Amino acid sequence: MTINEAQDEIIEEFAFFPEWMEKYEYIIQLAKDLPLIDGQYKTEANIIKGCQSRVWLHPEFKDGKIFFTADSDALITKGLVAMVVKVLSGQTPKEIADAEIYFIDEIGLRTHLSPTRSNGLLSMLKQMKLYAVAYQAQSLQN
Amino acid sequence: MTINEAQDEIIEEFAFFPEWMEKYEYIIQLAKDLPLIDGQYKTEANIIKGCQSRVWLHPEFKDGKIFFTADSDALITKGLVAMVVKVLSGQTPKEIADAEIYFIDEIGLRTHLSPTRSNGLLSMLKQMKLYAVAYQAQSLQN
Amino acid sequence: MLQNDADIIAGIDVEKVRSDFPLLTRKIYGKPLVYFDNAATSQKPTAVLDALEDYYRKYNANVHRGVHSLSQEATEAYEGARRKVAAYINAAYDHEIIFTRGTTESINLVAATFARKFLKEGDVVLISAMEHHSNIVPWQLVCEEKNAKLEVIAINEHGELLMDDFEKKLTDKVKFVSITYVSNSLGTINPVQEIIKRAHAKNIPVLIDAAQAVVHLPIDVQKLDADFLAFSSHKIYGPTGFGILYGKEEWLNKLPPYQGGGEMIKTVTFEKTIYNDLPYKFEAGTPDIAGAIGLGAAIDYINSHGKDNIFKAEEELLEYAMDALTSVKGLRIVGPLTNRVGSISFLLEGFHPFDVGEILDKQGIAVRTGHHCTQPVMDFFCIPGTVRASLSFYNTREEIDKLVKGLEKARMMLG
Amino acid sequence: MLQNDADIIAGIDVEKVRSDFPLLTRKIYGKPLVYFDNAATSQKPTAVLDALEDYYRKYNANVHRGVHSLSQEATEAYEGARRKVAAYINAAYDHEIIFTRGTTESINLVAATFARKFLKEGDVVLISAMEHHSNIVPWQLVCEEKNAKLEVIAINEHGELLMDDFEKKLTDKVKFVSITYVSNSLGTINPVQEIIKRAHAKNIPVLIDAAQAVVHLPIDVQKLDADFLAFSSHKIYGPTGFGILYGKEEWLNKLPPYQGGGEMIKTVTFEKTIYNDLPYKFEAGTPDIAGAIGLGAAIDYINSHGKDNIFKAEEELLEYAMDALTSVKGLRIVGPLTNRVGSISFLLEGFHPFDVGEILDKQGIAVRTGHHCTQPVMDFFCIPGTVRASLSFYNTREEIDKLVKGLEKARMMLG
Ligand SMILES: Cc1ncc(COP(=O)(O)O)c(C=O)c1O
Ligand SMILES: Cc1ncc(COP(=O)(O)O)c(C=O)c1O
Repeated sequence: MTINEAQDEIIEEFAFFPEWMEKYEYIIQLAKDLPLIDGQYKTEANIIKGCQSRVWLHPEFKDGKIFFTADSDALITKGLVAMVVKVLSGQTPKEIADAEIYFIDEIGLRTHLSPTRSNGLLSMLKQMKLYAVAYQAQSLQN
Repeated sequence: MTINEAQDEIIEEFAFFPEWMEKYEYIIQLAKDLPLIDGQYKTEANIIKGCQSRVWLHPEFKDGKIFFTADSDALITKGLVAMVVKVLSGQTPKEIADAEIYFIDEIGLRTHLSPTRSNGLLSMLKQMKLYAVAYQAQSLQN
Repeated sequence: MLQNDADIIAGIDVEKVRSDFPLLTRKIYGKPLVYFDNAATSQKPTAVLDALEDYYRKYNANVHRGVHSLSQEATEAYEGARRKVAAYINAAYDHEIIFTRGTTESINLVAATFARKFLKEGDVVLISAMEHHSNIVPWQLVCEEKNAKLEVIAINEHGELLMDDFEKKLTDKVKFVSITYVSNSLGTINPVQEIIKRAHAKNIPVLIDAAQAVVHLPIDVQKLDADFLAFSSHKIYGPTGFGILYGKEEWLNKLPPYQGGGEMIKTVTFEKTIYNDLPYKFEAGTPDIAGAIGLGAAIDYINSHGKDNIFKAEEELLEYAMDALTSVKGLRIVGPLTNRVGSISFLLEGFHPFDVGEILDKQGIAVRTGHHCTQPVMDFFCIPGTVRASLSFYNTREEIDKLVKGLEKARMMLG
Repeated sequence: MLQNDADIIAGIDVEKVRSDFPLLTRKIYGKPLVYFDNAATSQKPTAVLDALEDYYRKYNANVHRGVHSLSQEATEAYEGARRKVAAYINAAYDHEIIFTRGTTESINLVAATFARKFLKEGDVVLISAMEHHSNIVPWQLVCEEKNAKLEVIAINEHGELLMDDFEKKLTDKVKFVSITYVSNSLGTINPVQEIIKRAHAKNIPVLIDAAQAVVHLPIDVQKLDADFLAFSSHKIYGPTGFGILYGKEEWLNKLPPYQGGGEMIKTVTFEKTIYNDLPYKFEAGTPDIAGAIGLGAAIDYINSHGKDNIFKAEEELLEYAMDALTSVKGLRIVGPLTNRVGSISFLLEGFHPFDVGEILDKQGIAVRTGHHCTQPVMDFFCIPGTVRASLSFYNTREEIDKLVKGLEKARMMLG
């Protein structure tokens, strides 16, 4: 599944929930279901500080692809983190670097992507892209 | 003539001029008619700097009364200066110190008395009162 | 439901008051807005908006030194605002009121000019552990520059100032005390009169950060004997971008000028510049004329209700809110239970404030979440932040009830 | 009279434009106001007043960090204004636009922070003899503090910068050049592009005071290659109390923060404070949200006419005014005859500017008299001040004719 296919799938899923409550309940469910990150990786180095919530992000590079695990101290952020990980994890560095994340906007949580909100999610996305660019440069060298 | 009688006389005179032009022409005429200050007293020490115009003021204390001569580089200010001198000159220090100058307001030139206009006239009035207070203190000592 | 009875408190008819504030009719996600972010910024009554319109439509002109009528009118209104502010906080002179951009700039002005002239290596500036960043960072900046030290009066677990600690830290090295009257994150009212008295006993000047206090408590700078006092227009029903620094004449005369430019000078030559008298010495550049006039209108508006009536109504609403909130399951108040005003910070035990805030927002309830620009307070309590509901006299008991219901929904959804 | 023809210039229909500015319908002493004090402050179009109203009535909230919807809306509008300003002066990045209180504060910010980090004893700051006090006094203050020297590029009797003198004074000791684009008292347009080029050849940064320029000339900071550029909202149809500092990213990153407080920090502890990224590093405290939105609306308004059309119309009006005024008996222009914009300073030979201004005011004509915050210019010309008529694109030829008549009446009355 490409990044955009994954995003479209989420958007479709959310279309089933006309009520904001249902959307949020779904996101919160995602957050609760997913033990996102291995305890050993919830380190200071892997922390991404937002103004409101914190996110932990750990990348692994395997077979030309990046696999992310992540977590957040805020539940709604964690749910969104879960979805972003679902969308980006297991893709190639180039695909991640070039990806445009639009599903959060589309499902009506655009404030989570607004730079002025300055919460952890946006910083996490930036960080994921930085990793992607770094791995890309690395693969090119090899 | 008391200070207030002199002021009222000016106000009455101005009542004859319903048009602003006539009022100003009268003031300007006053300014031109009166060689207000002896050249030797137009010194740096006697200068009162407003933001817009400068005023020279020279006091003389004689027989328990203060006699002022003055001048200004702006003609309208000079006309007003002439009237103020007419009103206050030759009065006792106490009368000058206690005087309330209302005629300028009444004849419709109140902006000349507004502290925010910060022109020379207001500073001159302040200076006249300072002289009066000084002479008053001096007379009390004697 | 005794809604009618409940909503006329201390002669304040809340429904009538609400109709003065156009924004309060807003809907958010289709629900009537419940605005509980008043500590961040207050809403503006029509009277203030009309004053702004009136200025721009009828007598907008640059102030001072203008020969033309428009400029005179603008100047009179502008200086009239200064007189209104002076009267509102009972300053001894109008020229003790300096117009600034806000509390933050007021504090920076004092910190920078005081430090330039009076702060030496090894000196101490004393603040408290519950200060807003705006009353921390300016002092950090000047202490760093002057190799002085910033000392901090501790607070207890109720978010109250430890007066013992104050006494202990008020050494001879202290050259300045800067303290908030009311904490924006905790709601604590500090004993500033006592603090000033003790500092003055050692000849130490005191700045009071009244950003939160001025809108909820009567302020009399002469009775307080404050040397400086700062607040922001936007938190007291006035326009954004405007604020006040009150300073005792004596102190303002002692301090060197802050910014240079038009207005703050008497004469300029390249060799020597003579600074203007108070208050202009500290007001460089074209001022925020509309801002001043707007704040003046806000003060008129407060006076039209009587500030004591407003404060009394707020007190009763706060009591109602504290009762209602403490009955919410798992809700923990962060801050004192009594002797407080304005903001109520809390946590829903087990839930992140950000999550709670977001779910409240979806129900049309505007609260603030996070550190509220008082990170050290959050660090002290070892929490990532709080949910803060801050009240104004235009809020109703019904709105408090909605908040309680909203919190219960949040608990249900997140739990 | 070809009134109709005359009043549609460069696609600008003056009568229609005037109806956008409510204040222009004012009467003064029963006569229609003729507003020629635009260099002091411009009038505001309804579009700007509506934007302010709209903000306060519909989405007034404190910006940034707010979890609730209102705060999001306010933040988006506020940051949208930054983008509009960046586009208007063609900044490379939005974060190169710092919101300040006005030109004066913008210059003070640069002077204070540059001096703190880079100015040493014996260094030279270079300004010109035609600077506004706001571009003199901030540099005097920092030069005094750092024992640096303020040097002044001379002007000639037409009020033009002497480029030879600039070249001569641009020594290796010069660490900063701060220069006005357009003189507010003389109307002179300075060759700032050339000045920047020569200063950059010696690696010296340049600040452009664009307070007067931005409303009459197209500005492209990248083409100019300016390191800093400052202007005020109130002079470009926007609200009072707001202004802009443009700075090259590289320079803004190099400078230390100016004021401390909310917004400009990332994290605060009493031990260590981490400053925020650009532009917030320089924006301490709650900003003037309405001010930003108002300036944004002013820029939209300009763009709706096309700035080139506005500037073209102003050029033609200026030409008309210069022709008309130079034909007035005994009138002496103070400043250049060509390569000028905005302000026309003059003297009626033999009469004090204050007298002339007062008699014009009585005829409903608002001009400014005095030194226009450029005392050194007046000292250079050995005059107590000038009468200054400053034009905007909403002024008409008919108004110029009234000014000429008004001056003739003044001469008659005073003569
Ligand atoms: C050239 C110039 N520089 C600076 C300023 C100061 O601008 P402000 O008073 O808006 O800060 C002005 C305005 O009077 C000006 O004309
Ligand atoms: C106690 C306190 N001090 C200072 C400030 C800063 O005020 P402003 O951001 O208006 O400058 C605030 C507002 O957030 C505050 O609550």
